[in-house]
Amino acid sequence: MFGQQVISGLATGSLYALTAVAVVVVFRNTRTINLAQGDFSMIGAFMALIFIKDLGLNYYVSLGLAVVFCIGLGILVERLVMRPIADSDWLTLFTATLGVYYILHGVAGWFWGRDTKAFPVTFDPTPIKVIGGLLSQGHLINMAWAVAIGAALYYFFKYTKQGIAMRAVTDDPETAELMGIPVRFIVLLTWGMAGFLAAFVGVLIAPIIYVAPEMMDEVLIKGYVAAVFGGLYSIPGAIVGALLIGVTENLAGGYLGSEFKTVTAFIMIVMLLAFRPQGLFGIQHRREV
Amino acid sequence: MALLRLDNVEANYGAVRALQGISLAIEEGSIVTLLGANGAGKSTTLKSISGTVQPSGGTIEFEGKPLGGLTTNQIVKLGIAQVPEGRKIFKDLTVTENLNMGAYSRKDTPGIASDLELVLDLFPVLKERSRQLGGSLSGGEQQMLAIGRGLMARPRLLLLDEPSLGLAPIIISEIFNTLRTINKEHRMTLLVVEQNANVALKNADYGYVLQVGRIAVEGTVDELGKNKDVVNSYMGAQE
Amino acid sequence: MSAHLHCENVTVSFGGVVACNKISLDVEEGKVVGLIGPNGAGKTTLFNVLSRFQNVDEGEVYLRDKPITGLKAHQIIQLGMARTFQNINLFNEQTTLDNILIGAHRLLGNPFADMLALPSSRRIEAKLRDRAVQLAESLHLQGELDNLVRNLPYGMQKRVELARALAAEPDIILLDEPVAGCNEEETSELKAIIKRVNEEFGITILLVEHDMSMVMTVCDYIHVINFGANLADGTPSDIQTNRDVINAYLGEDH
Amino acid sequence: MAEQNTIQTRTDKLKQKFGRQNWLAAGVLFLAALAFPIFPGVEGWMASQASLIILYIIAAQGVSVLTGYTGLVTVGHGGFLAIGAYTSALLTKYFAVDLLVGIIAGGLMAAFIGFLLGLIFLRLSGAFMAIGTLGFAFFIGTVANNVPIFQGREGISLPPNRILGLEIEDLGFYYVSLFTIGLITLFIYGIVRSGVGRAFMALRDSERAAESAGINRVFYRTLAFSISAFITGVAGVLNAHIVNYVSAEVYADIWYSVDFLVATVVGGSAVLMGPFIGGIFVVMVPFFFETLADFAYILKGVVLIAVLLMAPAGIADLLARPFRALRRRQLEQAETGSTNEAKP
Repeated sequence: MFGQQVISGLATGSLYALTAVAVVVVFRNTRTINLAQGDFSMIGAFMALIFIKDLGLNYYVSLGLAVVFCIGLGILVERLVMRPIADSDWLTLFTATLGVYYILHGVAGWFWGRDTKAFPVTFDPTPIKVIGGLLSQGHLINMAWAVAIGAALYYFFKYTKQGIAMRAVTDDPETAELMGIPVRFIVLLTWGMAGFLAAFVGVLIAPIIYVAPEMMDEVLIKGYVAAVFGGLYSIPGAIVGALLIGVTENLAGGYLGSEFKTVTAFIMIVMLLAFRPQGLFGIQHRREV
Repeated sequence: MALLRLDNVEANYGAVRALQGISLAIEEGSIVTLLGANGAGKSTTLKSISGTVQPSGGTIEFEGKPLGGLTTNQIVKLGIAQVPEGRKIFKDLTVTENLNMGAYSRKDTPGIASDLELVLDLFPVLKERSRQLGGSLSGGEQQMLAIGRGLMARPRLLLLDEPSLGLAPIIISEIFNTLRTINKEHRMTLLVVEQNANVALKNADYGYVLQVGRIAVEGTVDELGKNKDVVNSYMGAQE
Repeated sequence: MSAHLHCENVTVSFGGVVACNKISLDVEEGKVVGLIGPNGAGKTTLFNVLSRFQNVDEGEVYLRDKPITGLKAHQIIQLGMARTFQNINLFNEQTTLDNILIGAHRLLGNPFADMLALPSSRRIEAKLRDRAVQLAESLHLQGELDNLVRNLPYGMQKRVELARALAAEPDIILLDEPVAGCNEEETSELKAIIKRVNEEFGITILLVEHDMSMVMTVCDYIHVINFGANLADGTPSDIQTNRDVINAYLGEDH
Repeated sequence: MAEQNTIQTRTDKLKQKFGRQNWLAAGVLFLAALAFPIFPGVEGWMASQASLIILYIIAAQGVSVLTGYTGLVTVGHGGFLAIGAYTSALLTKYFAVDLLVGIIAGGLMAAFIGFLLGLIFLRLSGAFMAIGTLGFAFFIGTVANNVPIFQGREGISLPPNRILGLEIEDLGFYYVSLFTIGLITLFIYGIVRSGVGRAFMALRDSERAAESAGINRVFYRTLAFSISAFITGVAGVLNAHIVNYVSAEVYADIWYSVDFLVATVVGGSAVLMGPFIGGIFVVMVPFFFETLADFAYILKGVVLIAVLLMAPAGIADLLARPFRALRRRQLEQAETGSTNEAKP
């Protein structure tokens, strides 16, 4: 029982992690808490659903197209909404993403309706035994995807020129500019990456929950909570935070009752912010927020 | 023809009138130093050259081409790199990554690789620490890294903003020795902004002394070394 | 008589780097005292210690013989010590008048009475406003009282900051680079004002400044620090000819 | 010193000249609001809708004290709305208290929790404060859902409203709301113009300079939190009694918190009129597009972004601009007219 709770907690946590990473990446390069991050995922899930059900495309092709679509969406939001107000105060940036949230929510409801839709499950529903627990194949596949994306991100940030430049911009945008790094382009790239991660989260989580305009609201909140574990700055911190939330809420749900499942994350965040506002990993926030 | 020429450059820094008409010329292959007490406008002069501050008047020409209206990364591409004041190392990047970011605007991968070797030879201590994070280096090592990072752009002109700041005398002379090597062996033109007048005058060819946004004195380093006005511009003596 | 402000062996280090190393200095009552030193000498850190934004590792600061390193930043003004900031730190979205009034915060009385606009606090408020306006007039700011400070020219913002510090009716003021970034005209204006503040208001002044000609003409006494430690102290003419000081400014081997 | 009252700033002169006009305009508006229910064609449900708008405005006023004047962004004021609502609901249900008692008790309870939250989040600002307050709102929602006394989604039904012993319906409730918002607006007006308001804004603009001026950060931050929570708590009481029902279904919804923030930002967060315009906007958009809920969402988003791009200080500020320019011109004319102001 315990092992199983932990593993399925890790499985959910790994999807929170992808959202949290996107939140961190956008925040540390643009000071923006992106409230629309969840809706990028929601749009991605809807797009994939259309590709699969209406156009009859293969699952992986649909996933790929949804990813491309969401990258475009992220870039569009940066160019049209965020760039004109890039120098504004924190509240302005934050509420602007709220505006994007409203628009995406409304557009989704307008085109696809408010009722929840099932996402075609393409995996064998028989659970598999893993380290003393039973786990659905969907969960396992999601975990595998999350690990693969995590590895790809690691490679990107560690070994590619643009990835290192993105970290340099995080570190010190003014000096990055002095070194000839085009900071605006890097910011655009950051939003593209947010879209990229969002699409995966949306498509992967869709078979587990459902597809609807508000499908991502709760996941997003947990993504923020996880991001705060890394002080909104550290990617490893956010990933650890996300897995911790996934496991803790699953254990709380399993042992204390399902009503405790959702509140766990918020108790954790309030405690964390009250006692360690710089995040669990002792990283100072680099920039005034 | 001078490599870089500033003609009557004025600049406001926020609400501050930092430069009130600076004119100077830097010959190719020379080491020129810009001296002055704190707040004299030295850093603003460099910022105007690198395009992070837009001058409100005057012209800046590099190889005869005006720089007005260019963005910082365009100016870097033209061949002007900067070693910023206070080093400004990327603290969360390793030494090698820091150096590679200096070469961001370059596309010639083999050239970058050989320049990386060159810089690591120039500063052997960086080779030892190539995998450490920039933030873990000592002050002197960070200054070497900052210079190395500037060199990685393979610039025609390297701007250095107070390379001696906060460093022990022995480290300062080590750094300036290397700068002279770079200048001689690689024919790189250097503009060194300094508060530490003695070390700068010992190592440069020509110097300008700034005083509250204006050039107070200029001349060869020998002339400046004998000029009492230089000391006075620092110590605030009247007449 | 003991000094108005007295630092004794103040030591501050940041993760192994010692910013202030046993710095001791005295500021005599009624004098204008300068604190100078090359970049990175530890002046700003010391100023932050004095205004309680920075804790000390060792040492003590006495304001009229009262130790203050255990106090919080907002308590310092109660002891009559005000300060200004290096790059101007005004309340940008508010008018000149409101900025000056915020300076007078400690004279406000009970905040709850003030919030509910009780008669007693209305009287105080009226008095503070009149004083703020007079203060503005004496610093030649009377025409700008209703303008947002962010729209004022630089030299004027500097004077607003000084007015804000004076509004608290201090008997000592710390000035952090009062003429940094000012042109000649603004500088000479501020010099005159600082002298007046010292002479007319009888306020002791400790100032950090890079503009040496300003320091030399305004100060009665100067402390020089370098690499976080005391280097020299004396009258302006002593300091101008002091070999150690010249070396510190121009580099080691002169 | 005999001339103490002769020192006048331009603002004073403006106040003297136009202050009466301002009060007059406010008075006329208030009278119009008083008379609103007797206009022909106005029905009971309209009064109820008007009360709803009023309580939204009050809630947004609470947010503006914290976010607008003190600079602490809150996405958690739905939590204070819930605290006010449940406090009054439980008192009404178990002790049959008067609505007036409910309003005061609900406000005070919210203020107390707000004080505690202010202490807990003493070191937070910006994004961290926003996420922390968001967590708080969720926490309150979960408590409402799960602690038995609050009766979860089933909710608590309340008896008809009584104030000062009188039973009131839609119309009476409208007047209660109107007087409440009148008092709260005066309260905020007083704070903003006092040294306390100046201290809030000083902390917003520069914490360091504020502390150096002797402003006790801990005291004023928690005070701002308490006042802000009090005001939104009062809105919560009204929200409970307008439908005589509270339920976790309603108060576990984070979108209250977000709506209040939107109302403050769209209207103008540090302007007295801001929450009025923002509150009306937030309530009316979904009201007009009831059958087109998705369109309402899109409209809300587009307006929000448009305001941020074009009028970052909010709609109230945008509307006030021409008036300010006009008054300035008039005053300048008046000044040049009487030449006794000539400078020496």
